[in-house]
Amino acid sequence: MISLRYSDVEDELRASVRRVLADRAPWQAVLARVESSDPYDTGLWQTLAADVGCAGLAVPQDRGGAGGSYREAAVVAEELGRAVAPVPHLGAAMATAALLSGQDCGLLAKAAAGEVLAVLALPLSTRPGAGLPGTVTADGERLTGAVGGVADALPADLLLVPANGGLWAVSREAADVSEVISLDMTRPLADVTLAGARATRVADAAPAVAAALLAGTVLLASEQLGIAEWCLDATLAYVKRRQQFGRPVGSFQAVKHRLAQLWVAVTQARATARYAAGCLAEGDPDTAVAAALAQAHCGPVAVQAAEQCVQLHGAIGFTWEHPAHLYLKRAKADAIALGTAAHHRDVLGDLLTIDR
Amino acid sequence: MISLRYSDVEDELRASVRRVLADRAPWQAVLARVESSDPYDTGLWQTLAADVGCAGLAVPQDRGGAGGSYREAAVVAEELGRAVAPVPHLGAAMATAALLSGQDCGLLAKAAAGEVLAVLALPLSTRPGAGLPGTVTADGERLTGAVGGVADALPADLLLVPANGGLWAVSREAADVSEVISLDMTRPLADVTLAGARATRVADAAPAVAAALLAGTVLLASEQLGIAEWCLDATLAYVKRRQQFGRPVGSFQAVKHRLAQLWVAVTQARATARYAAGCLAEGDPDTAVAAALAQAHCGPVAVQAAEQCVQLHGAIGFTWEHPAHLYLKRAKADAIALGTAAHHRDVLGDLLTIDR
Amino acid sequence: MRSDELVGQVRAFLAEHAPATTERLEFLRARFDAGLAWVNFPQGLGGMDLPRDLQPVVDGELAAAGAPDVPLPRVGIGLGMAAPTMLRHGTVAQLRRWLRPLWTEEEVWCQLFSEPGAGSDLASVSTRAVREADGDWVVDGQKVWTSTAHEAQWAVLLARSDPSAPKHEGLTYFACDMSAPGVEVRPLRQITGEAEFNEVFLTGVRIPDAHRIGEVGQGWQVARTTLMNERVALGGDPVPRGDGMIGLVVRKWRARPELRTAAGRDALLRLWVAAEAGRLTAQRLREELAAGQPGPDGSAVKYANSHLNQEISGFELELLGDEALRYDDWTMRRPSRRDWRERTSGYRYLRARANSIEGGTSEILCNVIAERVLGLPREVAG
Amino acid sequence: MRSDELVGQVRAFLAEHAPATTERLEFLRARFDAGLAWVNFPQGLGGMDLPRDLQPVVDGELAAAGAPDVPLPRVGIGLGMAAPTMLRHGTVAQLRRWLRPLWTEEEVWCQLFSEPGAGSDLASVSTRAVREADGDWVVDGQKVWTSTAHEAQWAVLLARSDPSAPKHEGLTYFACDMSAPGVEVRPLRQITGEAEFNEVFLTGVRIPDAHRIGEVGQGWQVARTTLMNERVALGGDPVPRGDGMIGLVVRKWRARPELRTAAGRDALLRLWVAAEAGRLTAQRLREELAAGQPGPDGSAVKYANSHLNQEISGFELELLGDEALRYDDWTMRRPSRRDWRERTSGYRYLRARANSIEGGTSEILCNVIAERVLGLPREVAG
Repeated sequence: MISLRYSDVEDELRASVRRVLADRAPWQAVLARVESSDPYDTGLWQTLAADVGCAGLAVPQDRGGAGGSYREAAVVAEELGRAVAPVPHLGAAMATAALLSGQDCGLLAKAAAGEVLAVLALPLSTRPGAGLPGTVTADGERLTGAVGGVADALPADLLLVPANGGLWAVSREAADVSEVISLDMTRPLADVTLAGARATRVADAAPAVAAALLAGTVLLASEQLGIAEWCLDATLAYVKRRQQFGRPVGSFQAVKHRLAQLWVAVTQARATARYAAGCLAEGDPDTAVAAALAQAHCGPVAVQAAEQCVQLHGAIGFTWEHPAHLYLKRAKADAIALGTAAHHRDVLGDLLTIDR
Repeated sequence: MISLRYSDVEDELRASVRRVLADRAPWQAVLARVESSDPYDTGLWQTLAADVGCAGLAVPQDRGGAGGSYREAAVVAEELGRAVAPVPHLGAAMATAALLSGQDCGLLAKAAAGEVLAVLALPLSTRPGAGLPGTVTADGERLTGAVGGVADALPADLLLVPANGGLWAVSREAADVSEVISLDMTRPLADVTLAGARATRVADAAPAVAAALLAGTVLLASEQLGIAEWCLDATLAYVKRRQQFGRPVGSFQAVKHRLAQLWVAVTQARATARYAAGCLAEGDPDTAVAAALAQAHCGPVAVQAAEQCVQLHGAIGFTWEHPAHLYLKRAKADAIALGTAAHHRDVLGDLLTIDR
Repeated sequence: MRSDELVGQVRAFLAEHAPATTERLEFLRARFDAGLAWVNFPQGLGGMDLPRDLQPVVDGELAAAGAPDVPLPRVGIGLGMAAPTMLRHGTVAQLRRWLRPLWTEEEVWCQLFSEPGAGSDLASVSTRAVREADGDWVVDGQKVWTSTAHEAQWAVLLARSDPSAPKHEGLTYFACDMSAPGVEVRPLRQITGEAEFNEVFLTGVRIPDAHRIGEVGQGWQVARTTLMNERVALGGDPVPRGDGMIGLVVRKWRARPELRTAAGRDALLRLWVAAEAGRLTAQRLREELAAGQPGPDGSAVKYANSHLNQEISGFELELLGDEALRYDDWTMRRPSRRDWRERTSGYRYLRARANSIEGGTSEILCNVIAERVLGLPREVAG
Repeated sequence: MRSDELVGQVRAFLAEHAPATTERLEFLRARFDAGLAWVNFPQGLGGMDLPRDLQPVVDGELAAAGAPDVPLPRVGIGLGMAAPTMLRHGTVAQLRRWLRPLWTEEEVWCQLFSEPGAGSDLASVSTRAVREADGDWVVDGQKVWTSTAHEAQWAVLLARSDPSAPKHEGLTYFACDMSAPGVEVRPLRQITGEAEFNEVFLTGVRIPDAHRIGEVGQGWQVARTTLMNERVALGGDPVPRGDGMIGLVVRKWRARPELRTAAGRDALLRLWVAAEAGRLTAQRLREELAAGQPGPDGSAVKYANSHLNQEISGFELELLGDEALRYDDWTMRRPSRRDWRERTSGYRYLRARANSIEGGTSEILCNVIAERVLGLPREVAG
């Protein structure tokens, strides 16, 4: 049976990551960064990926990784969601999953060590199971075409591009990567254009992309859990402090009940996210169901938590100088990333033979 | 523009009907009756249909009616819903609408005068637009077949049965009408079986049934409004009176907010029900949209109101000796009668060209 | 004790008490005496002071050997609520007297807590317990919403022993013999038609002081133990995926293509997601409990389950349409067992309305979560 | 006056002030002086003491003749809130001074009510108004959440004139000249990126006593008139079917078959039903008002509309998918006009979050409905 608890090792990992993030990425720093010319915190990512070892958690030691598992990677995703940290962890994790599915050409070890940031060149909104995009074609070892709305491509060293049935590694310098004005400023997208870019084939596209999307949906659920947790905690702290009508806002029963209901939803999100991570880590046959379930549940919970966070902060939560909007935008973008909840319900229906 | 207000005449009609119902059908009487061998109050129906003139409201004076309109008929439906009165008004109104669409053979005048109770032999769950059932066939002037789950057939004098493209009048005595144990005890259904029953053709089936279903959906929305109004009023009265923790239950903010939200929903239900009745009364080209809208909105509101009524009454609302369950059962049965809200949304999508 | 050692003990027990040749009650009594009833209970009281998560090891071995079941629903109040309460607050003499017949089902228990004027505000019960000169008690009052009272030998009873004390301090908790003179049980018919619950009238009922559980005036603290266990019990054990109310509706969906619509499929899948999320949450809670990390109590699971049951059963009716307009039986009767699977969709819908009332209304559960879990300020002075 | 007589008056006015040859401002001033601005206002103050539902007759005639519009959104606070407040509580001299330029847009108004510490609990404002020996006032404090403050000539201002009085009795209401020394307006950037609202700092701002509206200490009563009108204004006039946020999404659905799913269609139709029900409710409310049967105030319409806008805009993003992940412009700027139709889906979603906060939070509106409409007991002492 998949354990749904956090192990001691996972708790320790969480504590390390949270310490680094508290030090390096308080929300004021995140807010300042997202409007700067350098929206990703590559230094912070370097620390997390290489020093803390986050980049290689899901990679076995014999392939250059930390020999952890997706359970631990999910804990990291939860903390990164909690901090809306502007680091390319999702893109990196998906690329690593793609490389793991192929024959190792040395690249996996470098990615796992945090030496090279590889990112899968797919739109963030890609729906698992929807088939590979055909917008890039390979002519020999030269790629031409475009992929729009790619997450984490801006700070990448290497892009992994599906084309003609293969997955190709292209150096960032060989591609035109232009930043998109993004709803989620903490994970800005980029449009990638390739004009005869030199590329190396690293894997078959179909299994690599499928593995990447599966890992992505599982980790995204933990990120969404982290977002929801922060929003609930921040709202609780605020309503306990904020006084109106001579009493804390958090003493009003309607507010209390909404937060109790949100807590129930977050508690459920934790169980589904843990289950998905556990299944993926153990290669459980239920992983596809677990991943779709986690996305169908955690996406809406994160949005609900962020919306309540704005609402219960009142006017202050609607201002730029309060962190709530960073979470709202991340939550709403995440609800679209890798398929909406409605899409994942549809997938579940197929997996469970709840026929049309 | 369709007026959404109640006219003075309508207010007076409402007052008369409410007086009769308060006198003849308090909930204790309704509860006692539904378990008796005579679940319909035919005496009360006689008073309403003939004396108050409710049966002929939608029938022009030159065809034997009261020359009122569906606006007034909707007011009566609202009051009857408010009392969950065990009278066959819905069946009667649908039959009258069916007869209005055909050539008058004297029957319409009798039905309008409350002298004859004619009822359309269709399952209560019939979805408008779903096509005529083919379960009864005519051989000359003899009908054979069965129709299950017909509302208001038990007290009927005459059944109007669609068969072979015609609408046929069959005397109640010529049919086997057996009572069904029904979820809504205040409107028990019956299974109708015909074995070569003698019949008279009174109209073409298709336009007659379409007219009946349209009138039925419109009047049902007002009935649902009445149910919701009673549930809200009864709940308000109870939570103002009931003390727990040394204060009225209705002073707790979570309860107050839910009732405020319910009031908003009921207020909206009133607007949609009035609009549908007004459109039908005036033969407005928007009637089909208005009817589907009213069903899509009022059905769920009545259920919501009845469920909240049970919940906010606590344990007492779950007991047989409290009227809440009569409303809950009527509301839930009404949500299925003549198509669910989901069905009516689907219909609306087609009417509004919100394509699949 | 390791799990394989425990298996050895169970097998030794089975060797002495072969299920095939041992009479049911005799088997159950022997099982209790062997400490295999609830392994987490103390030695001599049906258990062996083992961790609770070893119980499935025992149950699995016994089931495999064809041992008789203990039908949990019928003894739910005794097993789920009275037993943990007396374990925490009762005397050894009380435990020895009551636990074994409770567990073997020889004595059914019920709960005399709620009153017409004390529902959510349970601490305001007004049933009086007056102490006589001989130290025993005489109880007068009316209780409601009492399941299994008509078949119970014993009741846990909350009564006001000191009307002059503040309301939480004037209560005392008793075990009441339901066959004592002055106890009258009347069926309370419900919206489903049946009488699952009762009104209980107590008129001059004598209760020996030896049947008092906990100190005089400490009844509220004792009752809270019962209530917390009630919510855990009503929250229910995790069921396998595809079981329960959602499984029933999914099976109908699969079996009857004519019911399917595109919008209905998404609605059903929403419910499936909610049910599975709830199921995993209950499983996670149980893991935390087994690991000795008691998370917040069962209130959250109970809260979520009641609303889920209500939504699923409401959906079932709209899915079935025509068929849902028919009911099976409005006759006033005692439910012989609560097998909701065999009743109509309408029964499930109506019965589910009580889920958010019985065992603490959803409103009270939200207060509990907000105040005890989230630390939000108390509002209710009561 | 009958509607055809009114048409005659409008035509006579048009004959004297041909829209084609009359300068805009001159035309508007003349229209005001002719009593055709708001026919329900008193004679001499832009109206003719006619029922409010005759205004569309005037507007229709003028529009048909090509007369200049009064762009309502920009003057919303003046027209929708300040004007009805001063009509009820102001002196004739004040009305004569302020109404015409307010209506012609020569003078824009804003509202200085909310403060960092006084949001929902508006009666706890702490901005001080101290009376000088000459009878005039000096005001100090900070206001927030103030739209159009940067382009306003005047503000309605709620300030505490007597800190020793109970909080609802120590307030006084003023008109504040925004060009007076000591008034500083700073843009307040919002989650949309733009600065639609402002913070306003008041430092030793002198206000003549002639600009006080209502009695000293009666500020709360005057402010309530403003707030009720604000909710009516934010609730919005009924729009034609198919307009507004829902119309925009329906048009996208129709135009882009690739976005359609079965579940999405039902979700969209749910929103359409909610929007249409809300629209008809607003229309019914207006009919009742026109018939002199004022129903419950605009709180219900405002409440329903804000949540509907939030749901529709949230749905739009999930419908659009990929495209919704792109934003148009995060630049901090003043919105020149609030045309949400031309912005991205993300802008609509983010801007709609404010709908349930501005002009009374949804929580406050629910309290208002529960207490003033449903007669439930007050809970808030404040």
